[in-house]
Amino acid sequence: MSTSLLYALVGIGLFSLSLYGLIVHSHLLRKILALNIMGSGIFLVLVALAGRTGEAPPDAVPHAMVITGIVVAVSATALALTLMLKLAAETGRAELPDEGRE
Amino acid sequence: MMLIDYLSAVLLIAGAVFFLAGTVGLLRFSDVYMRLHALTKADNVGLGLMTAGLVMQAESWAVAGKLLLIWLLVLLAGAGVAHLIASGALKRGIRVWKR
Amino acid sequence: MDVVFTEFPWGVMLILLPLVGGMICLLWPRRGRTLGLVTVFAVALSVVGVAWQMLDTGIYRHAVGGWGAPLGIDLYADGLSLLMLAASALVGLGVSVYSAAYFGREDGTRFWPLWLFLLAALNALFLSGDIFNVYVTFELMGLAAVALVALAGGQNALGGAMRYLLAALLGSLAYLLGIALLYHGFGTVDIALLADRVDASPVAWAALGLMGAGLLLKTAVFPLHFWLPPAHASAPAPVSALLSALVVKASFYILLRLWLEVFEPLVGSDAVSTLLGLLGAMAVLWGSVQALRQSRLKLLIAYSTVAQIGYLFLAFPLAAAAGATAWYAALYLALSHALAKAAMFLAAGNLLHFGGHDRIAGLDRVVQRLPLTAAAFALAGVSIMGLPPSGGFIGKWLMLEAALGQERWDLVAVMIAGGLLAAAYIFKVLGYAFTQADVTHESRAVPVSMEWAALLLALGAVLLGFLAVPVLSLVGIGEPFGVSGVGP
Amino acid sequence: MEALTLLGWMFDGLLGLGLLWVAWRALTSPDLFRAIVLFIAFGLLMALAWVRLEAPDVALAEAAIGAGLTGALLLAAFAKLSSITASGDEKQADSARIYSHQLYWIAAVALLVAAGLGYVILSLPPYAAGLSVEVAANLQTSGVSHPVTAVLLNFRGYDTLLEMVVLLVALLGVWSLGGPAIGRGSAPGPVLDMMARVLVPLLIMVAAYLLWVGAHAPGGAFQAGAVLGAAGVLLLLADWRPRAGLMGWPLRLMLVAGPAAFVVMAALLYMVEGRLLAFPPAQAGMLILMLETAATVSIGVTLAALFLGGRPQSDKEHT
Repeated sequence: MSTSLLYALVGIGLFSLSLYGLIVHSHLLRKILALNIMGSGIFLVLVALAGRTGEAPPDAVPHAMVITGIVVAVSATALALTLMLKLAAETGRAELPDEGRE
Repeated sequence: MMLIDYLSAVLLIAGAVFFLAGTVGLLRFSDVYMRLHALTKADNVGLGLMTAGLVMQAESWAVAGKLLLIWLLVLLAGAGVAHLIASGALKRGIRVWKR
Repeated sequence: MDVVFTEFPWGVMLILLPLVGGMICLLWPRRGRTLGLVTVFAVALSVVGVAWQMLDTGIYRHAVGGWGAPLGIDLYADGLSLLMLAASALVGLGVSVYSAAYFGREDGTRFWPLWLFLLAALNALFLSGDIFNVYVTFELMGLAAVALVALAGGQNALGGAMRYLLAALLGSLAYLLGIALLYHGFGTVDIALLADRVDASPVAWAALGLMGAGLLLKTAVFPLHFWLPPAHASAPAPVSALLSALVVKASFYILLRLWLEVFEPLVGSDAVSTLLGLLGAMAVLWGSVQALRQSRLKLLIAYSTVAQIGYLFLAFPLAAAAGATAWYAALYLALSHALAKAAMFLAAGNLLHFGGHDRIAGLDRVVQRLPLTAAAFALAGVSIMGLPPSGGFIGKWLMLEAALGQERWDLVAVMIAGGLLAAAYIFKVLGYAFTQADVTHESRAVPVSMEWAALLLALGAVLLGFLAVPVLSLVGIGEPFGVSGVGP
Repeated sequence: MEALTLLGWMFDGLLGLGLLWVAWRALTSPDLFRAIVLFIAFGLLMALAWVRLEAPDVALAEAAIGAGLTGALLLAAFAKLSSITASGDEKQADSARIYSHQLYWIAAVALLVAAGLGYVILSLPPYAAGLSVEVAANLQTSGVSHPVTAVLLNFRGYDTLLEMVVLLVALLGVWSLGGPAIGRGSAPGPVLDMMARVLVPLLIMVAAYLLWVGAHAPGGAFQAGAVLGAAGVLLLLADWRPRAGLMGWPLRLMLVAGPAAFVVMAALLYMVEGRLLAFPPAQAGMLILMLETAATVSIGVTLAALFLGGRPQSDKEHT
């Protein structure tokens, strides 16, 4: 087994762990954490498998994609956190309200 | 291996010992102030020794300068942050541990 | 003049114009309304320009940066993309005219730049020929849409926006992992190249599973629709219209694109298409029943969207034998639903503005008091129910034809049941609209442009019933469904 | 990548396990504050993994954005949240809704996903060049000699254009929510003040260096922008606030500079070359550096503004 495969498998592990965490927790900050870890897992898969180039330097395209992805992730995180705070200020809880049926 | 290589190996190992000591302190000490003490003192010295060890292997003066700069920045950040944590803990009313 | 029109780069304008408009709106908030309207008109003109060029040249392709796939990103449009672009331009025009009166100065400064960036994301998505580029447009679209939902403020809208954001992000991440697998399995993210290279290997199956699941979540297909009703019902009316009409269609479009091209070697097996058809059928029934049970108008319309999305998925099991006809049916339904549902949400916005609430039982003789709005709702309803002569009718007729041709009586039954349930929930609303309510409320005048915007969109949905031949010949450009000639 | 030596094996294995373990603790730690701190530690371990995977650009971006700024955002949000909600609230809520048999089902699904995807990863061929050959072949005409920068700014520059807009839209969303900006705390104290005074000029210098070096070595607009953003965060923490007059159109102009430069460049190059963002090889290096400079300023200011939160008030808002 090569370094590439090892880290790619770790990435898959992170994806699955955070999928579990995302569903199980109801606190919004935890859901946001889980989504961030999930993103990191995917980035790890992308970059790790880019190393399957033998002796040559790794493929740069996935590296660039991951940098794009990291910026997108921080944007989404900032919006999600602000939304969470606003929601908590309205309802007093940092959780999703029960199904919006009145 | 030349003498300089032995010297840098000794410095690196000595640095690692300080890191180990700092880590043990972080885990074993009983309140936040003592842990900070262990961490900052040991890490600063540890990193200093490691930097010294690495500077001897540096291929150019520019690299050596960058390494020294890293050490200085860590010193500054470490000292500043440790101060902030300690004063934050004091403000929150975390008591100093007494036997 | 003629040369200018045929040579002008309309395609890239579709992306650049709304981006520029959005940024100027941000720098010059006081002029947001004017800038927004001008930009959306210019985008609509550009869609006409692109259509004109494509009638001449067929497929539109533009290698950004001059590199070409696989190294660069290609913009790509065929009849399928053109239809989606046209839908977003038409709905965008109606919603913009409406919003010019709906949003006051303060809310307008927040609405216009976000809406223009959303429009840019939609156009970029429909023009993209690269799955990673699509991921970026998804994020742009999702963040803009969530921010727009939250404009309404208050507990419901914020909760709806939060739920929507989490669902959208999870969907995007599943899609992104699919991209990672496809890229490392086949060495490209260009849709056309992937279509050549993908084979029925484990990587392709896993990518199909991940991307399919992510896109189904984004499209709010039963049982992954949980996020849609709270978000669509609690957003400001023009935003609800945009979300239901366009944003959910965007992920459907990508799913269709991948299905037809990238995953073509895998979808020969029936299991996946049967599953999608089953989910579609459940969505039609569940969404319609839920719509019927609602007491709030906007929630009713939102659940109706869940049901109408279900129809689009009935095309998957039918397409194996019926080929293009099933896809034409789905697209016709998507287009007429976009217009009709936008009209409905705008009409609901008028009623909300008028009476200060959207309780269905509290609709007080709106037929006499807001005749244009009531007419808009009723006409949009005609298309949603699938009655002739309307776009919805053409779409459902084509779909029924495909189902009857294959003797898929189960799907026929679902379609008929869905139509009847739709009639029930729409007449429920209209019934209350004719009668006097127990409690009367104070009312506020509704600006004329808001009434006309809703009515014109609804008229457009009905008018589609007469335009089947030209519309379908436009969709046929570039043979997106791999079958030569127009279906009906 | 080289076959694993024993030492490499041990290091990678430990780091992999460490990543999984820290992620698991961050996801499940009953103390929310601890979960956030663990997440930041996770980000730093990720940066180490990127270095091992020969992805120094990603490592820089991860350390600055993934761990640094995201961590700062999370901690700031946590602090605001604690002042809004009662602190004991959280634990009850978490256990209230999920029953244990549901937990097993969810865990089973997650395990199944992991097993399936793991199998797929192992089924991939051990050697695949991806697009590295194409990238290398066209590097000459891209205007820069660092492959990652070439992909980000030239080959896939259109993605980067849209990504700049994503960042801007996130800030617009944060502003339109109209939450409170981070208030000015008590006096920052001499130590923080001194740190800010020393570090901020240094950070600006580092950002300029990263921007410049990106053309031929790891670095570039995003890393530079992130460092600039960190300088902004440090200033905000040290209780510095820009004059109100700067918070109106000057701020908005800086936010828009990056995406606007991209769009204008795309349109101009369309007129000259007939393609969006088609850099003529002779001028590509200079044009890319111009784009990156504008992008760096915008990224830095946007990230700092995201940290500040709510829309800053200016004297006379043009609304």
